[in-house]
Amino acid sequence: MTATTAAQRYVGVDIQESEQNRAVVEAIEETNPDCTVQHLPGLVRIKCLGRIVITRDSVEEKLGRDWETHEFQMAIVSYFGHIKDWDDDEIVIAWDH
Amino acid sequence: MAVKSIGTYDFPSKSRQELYGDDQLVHVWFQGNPWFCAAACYRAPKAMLWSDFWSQMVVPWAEEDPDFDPAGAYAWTLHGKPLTPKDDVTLEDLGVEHKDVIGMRAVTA
Amino acid sequence: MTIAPKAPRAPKKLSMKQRYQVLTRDLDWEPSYVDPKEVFPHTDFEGIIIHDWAKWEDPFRLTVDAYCKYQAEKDKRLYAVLDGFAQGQGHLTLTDAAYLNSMKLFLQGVTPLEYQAHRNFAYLARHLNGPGPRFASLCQSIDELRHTQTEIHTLSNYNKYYSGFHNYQQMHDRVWYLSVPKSFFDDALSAGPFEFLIAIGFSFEYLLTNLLFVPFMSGASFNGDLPTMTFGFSAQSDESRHMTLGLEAIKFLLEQDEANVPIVQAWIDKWFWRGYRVTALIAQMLDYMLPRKVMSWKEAFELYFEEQMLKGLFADLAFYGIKPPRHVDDAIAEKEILSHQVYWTLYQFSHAAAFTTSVPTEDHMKWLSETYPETFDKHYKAMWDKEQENIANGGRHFVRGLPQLCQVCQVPMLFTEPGDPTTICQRESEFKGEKFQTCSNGCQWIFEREPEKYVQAWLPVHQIYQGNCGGPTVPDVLEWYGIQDGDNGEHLGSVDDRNWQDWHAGSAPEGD
Amino acid sequence: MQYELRTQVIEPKRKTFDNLVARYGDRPASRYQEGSIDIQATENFHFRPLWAPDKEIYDETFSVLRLTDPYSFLDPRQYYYAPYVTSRAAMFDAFSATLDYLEERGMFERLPQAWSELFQTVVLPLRHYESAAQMVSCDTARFGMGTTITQCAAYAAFDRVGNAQLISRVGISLGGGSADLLDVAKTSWLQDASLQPLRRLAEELLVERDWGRSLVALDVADQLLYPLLFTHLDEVALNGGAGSYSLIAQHLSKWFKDQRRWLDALYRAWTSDPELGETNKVLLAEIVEKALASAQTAASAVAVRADQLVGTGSLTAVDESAATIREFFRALGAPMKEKQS
Repeated sequence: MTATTAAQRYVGVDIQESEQNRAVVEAIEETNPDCTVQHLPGLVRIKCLGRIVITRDSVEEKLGRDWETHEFQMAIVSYFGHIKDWDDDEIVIAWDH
Repeated sequence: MAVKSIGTYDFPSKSRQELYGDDQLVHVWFQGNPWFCAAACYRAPKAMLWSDFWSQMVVPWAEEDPDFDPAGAYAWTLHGKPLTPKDDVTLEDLGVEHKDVIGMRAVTA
Repeated sequence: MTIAPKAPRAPKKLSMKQRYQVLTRDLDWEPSYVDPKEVFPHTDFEGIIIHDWAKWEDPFRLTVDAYCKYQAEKDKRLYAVLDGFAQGQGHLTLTDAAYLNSMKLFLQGVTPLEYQAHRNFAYLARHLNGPGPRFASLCQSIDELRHTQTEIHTLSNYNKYYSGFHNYQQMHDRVWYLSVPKSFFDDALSAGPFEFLIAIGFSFEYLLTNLLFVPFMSGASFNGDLPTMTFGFSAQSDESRHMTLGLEAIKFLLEQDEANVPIVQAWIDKWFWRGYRVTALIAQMLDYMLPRKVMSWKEAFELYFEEQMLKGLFADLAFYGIKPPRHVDDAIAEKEILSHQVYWTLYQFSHAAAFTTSVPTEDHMKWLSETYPETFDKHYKAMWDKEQENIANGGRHFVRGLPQLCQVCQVPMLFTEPGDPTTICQRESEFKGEKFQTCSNGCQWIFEREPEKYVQAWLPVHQIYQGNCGGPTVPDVLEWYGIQDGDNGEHLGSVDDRNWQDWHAGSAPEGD
Repeated sequence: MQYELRTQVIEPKRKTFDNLVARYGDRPASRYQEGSIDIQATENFHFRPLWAPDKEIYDETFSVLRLTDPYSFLDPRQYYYAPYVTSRAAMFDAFSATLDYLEERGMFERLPQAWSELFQTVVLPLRHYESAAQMVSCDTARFGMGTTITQCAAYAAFDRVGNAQLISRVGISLGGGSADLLDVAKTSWLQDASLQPLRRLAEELLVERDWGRSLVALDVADQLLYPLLFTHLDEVALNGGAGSYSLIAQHLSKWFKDQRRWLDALYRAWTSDPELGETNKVLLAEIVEKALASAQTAASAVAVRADQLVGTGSLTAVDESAATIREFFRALGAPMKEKQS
């Protein structure tokens, strides 16, 4: 296996395509400007080199209401990478090594 | 290596020969013929004559292939070696054991 | 959305992490009235060494109240979709009745696995020493029950109109092709708690989950099956928690003691191959059973396995000295042939199955040729051409006999030698004087590692010949399976096909 | 996509799954039935468990308490997952509303000292008891026979963590937002004389390998503790100016009522089994008597402490509950002893 660092490998998250989740997708795009967004049947795949961060502030801004990070569970279909952190303010998906 | 378990872990095979009485399981693998996705498995008496095994078991299975020729020439293998079946010899005497795989291949001229 | 929570009270609030710690992790104490070892009697025998259960990290930090709130909301949405679809005769807007073959396979083959997972995550929720992993396991246990039930409730509506769904539990316990998934999970349930964690928590729920489920759900979405898509995506949102548990589990074991590394590696090797063999059913479903294709098996495998897992995950695990699964190269080498071989097998044995099959249409074959340029025309098209001729002459390829099965994966011995798609792979091992055949290097390696286990396999073909499956003839066995007329055989002209034609007669499609 | 209006009425070909037709006749089945009956695998298990080679993966001999047909037991609440979580979401909503109210009005600070101490030294340590109860319930969820029983146990297991968390949240509120009181409560659980018989009981449940025995023994302990703490003391609290204790207690006593429904139904199923009923009655009498002995010791120690702190009648309440339990099982035909020895 060729040695790569965590920053050189993609992580990603699949989000169910729906009216309610659009704001979440937009927020992720804005927080992670280098990500690529792909639309598949029924879902949106966002991937990014190294890490993806979902912040409470950015989602709340797009939604125009309060949003707690637990609510992300209503949107997520799958992911690849490692959920390194899931706290009040942000969710981080990244590889460790 | 052996399994790791709490207590003795030793069970008889659920397919062992004694469960079939005087019979045994025999596989026929029609090599080079993709029509049949896998080898066939039969339950056959150890004392069954090859001719009966052929006409009562192998042919009814193989003739479902429209290109099968029951009168054709076939090369046989058992235990990785060529096998020369004889009509009046029993499976047991041909050396066929429980769960053996008999290879069968059409010989093209 | 009515479940927006209140803003946090400003003063004195514990963070999510602290709150989780207090509400979940702090509940344990060291027993003194009984021997602590007797409280957890199953965590020693596998050889795994844990120095400190407190090192377990659980990023989800979900508490019971939040869990119930979000899960209730998810189910409210899901059941609303199910009710609406049923009331509006939504099944008529599927692409075709044949689409439901994939869902029949799902209910018969996958739903009972969700249930098995439910029961055994309850076992972990009892038998792991750490409160963190116990709570995560308990959440997963009831999630898996949710999946079992939402799948049954989703497909219950199709059961009212279509064949093949009506007796799925009994079929799972009895029918030959369903012994593949059943024996896979029985293998995991009969293992110790750590092996189960790696087998299902990691290998199944992380390594292979996207490959297994995402194509299914996208397929449903593409073929007008809104309820399945909805339950699927809804279940997947739980799955992301399960993936985290699986990944956390492996990292935890690897970090606890170096001696765990070879044990974990062997489990990864075993369970990758075990799981991969079960995905053979998904491969044919993607390439053959879906009337409208989403993606090919090859694409799915490359994306969800090679790209995400080999290039992503295993590069990460290399840090611990973990290598990609043994025999992974054999799996990669099969990606352009697997689905064709498996569907060809199901096609010729579908008279003894609770789904129907058909020769691919001309358009479908064109798609297969284009999607599999290296293999389809070369190896498989000729067989379908021959079968079409056979049908024209009044035949239909149903094998008159029973197939040889692999002792480990229990799939008919249909797989071919690595690098040679024309020669069936036959491996043989001997244990206590008895011969045991396996379909591949992977299955042979698994057998030889634990022969004491695999000699117990309840192989359907062998059981039929022992007289344990209703009787000696095919009709006897089918009756014992609970298969009714219309469940099995050729799709064209089948009960479902005829009903479908009747229901759509006179309603000319208006655009597509 | 087709948009034409379909006027055709399509008659269903089937009303439900075959197993339900065989059990209940050819009529539509409920979601509870479809999601619960006959779901557990019953035959042709492939491998014996490495940790119990003498057992099958699902095996009725995991307990001495058995049913001829496991599905003769049905959950009277008809919980499958969706109604279960929906009901619990509502319970937690109600609890959060109570807690918010108590916090907003500073009710915990106004609590009489004795009641505050009761919370700290008696109620808060029970989060550990609930944690043990979760594990006992998980044993049934895995090793029990038949989905209708194991499903109830799985939800009960989740409820017990829920109860532990609910109690913990009371502790955090009582501690003004910090977890300090929970640490104190843990020390009480480990050291206070009044709690040691209960801790011993909890630990002994964790080494009982027969899920039926541990489930019944846990329930016997619950049947002494819950009425004592959340019904009897609730009354005392209302009379003693400790309204906030009552407001908290109602949630736990409501839960316990819900929990009783499936357990009482299970006792009825065990004792009315056409073939095993008589055996089960004898077994239940033996298990309940033994469980009562240690549960009464444990609950009485708690009761004595409660009486020291806030009032009277707790010991009597425990004795009354014990008598009620005996009466309940006697009514089911279990040969209970006439009087406690």
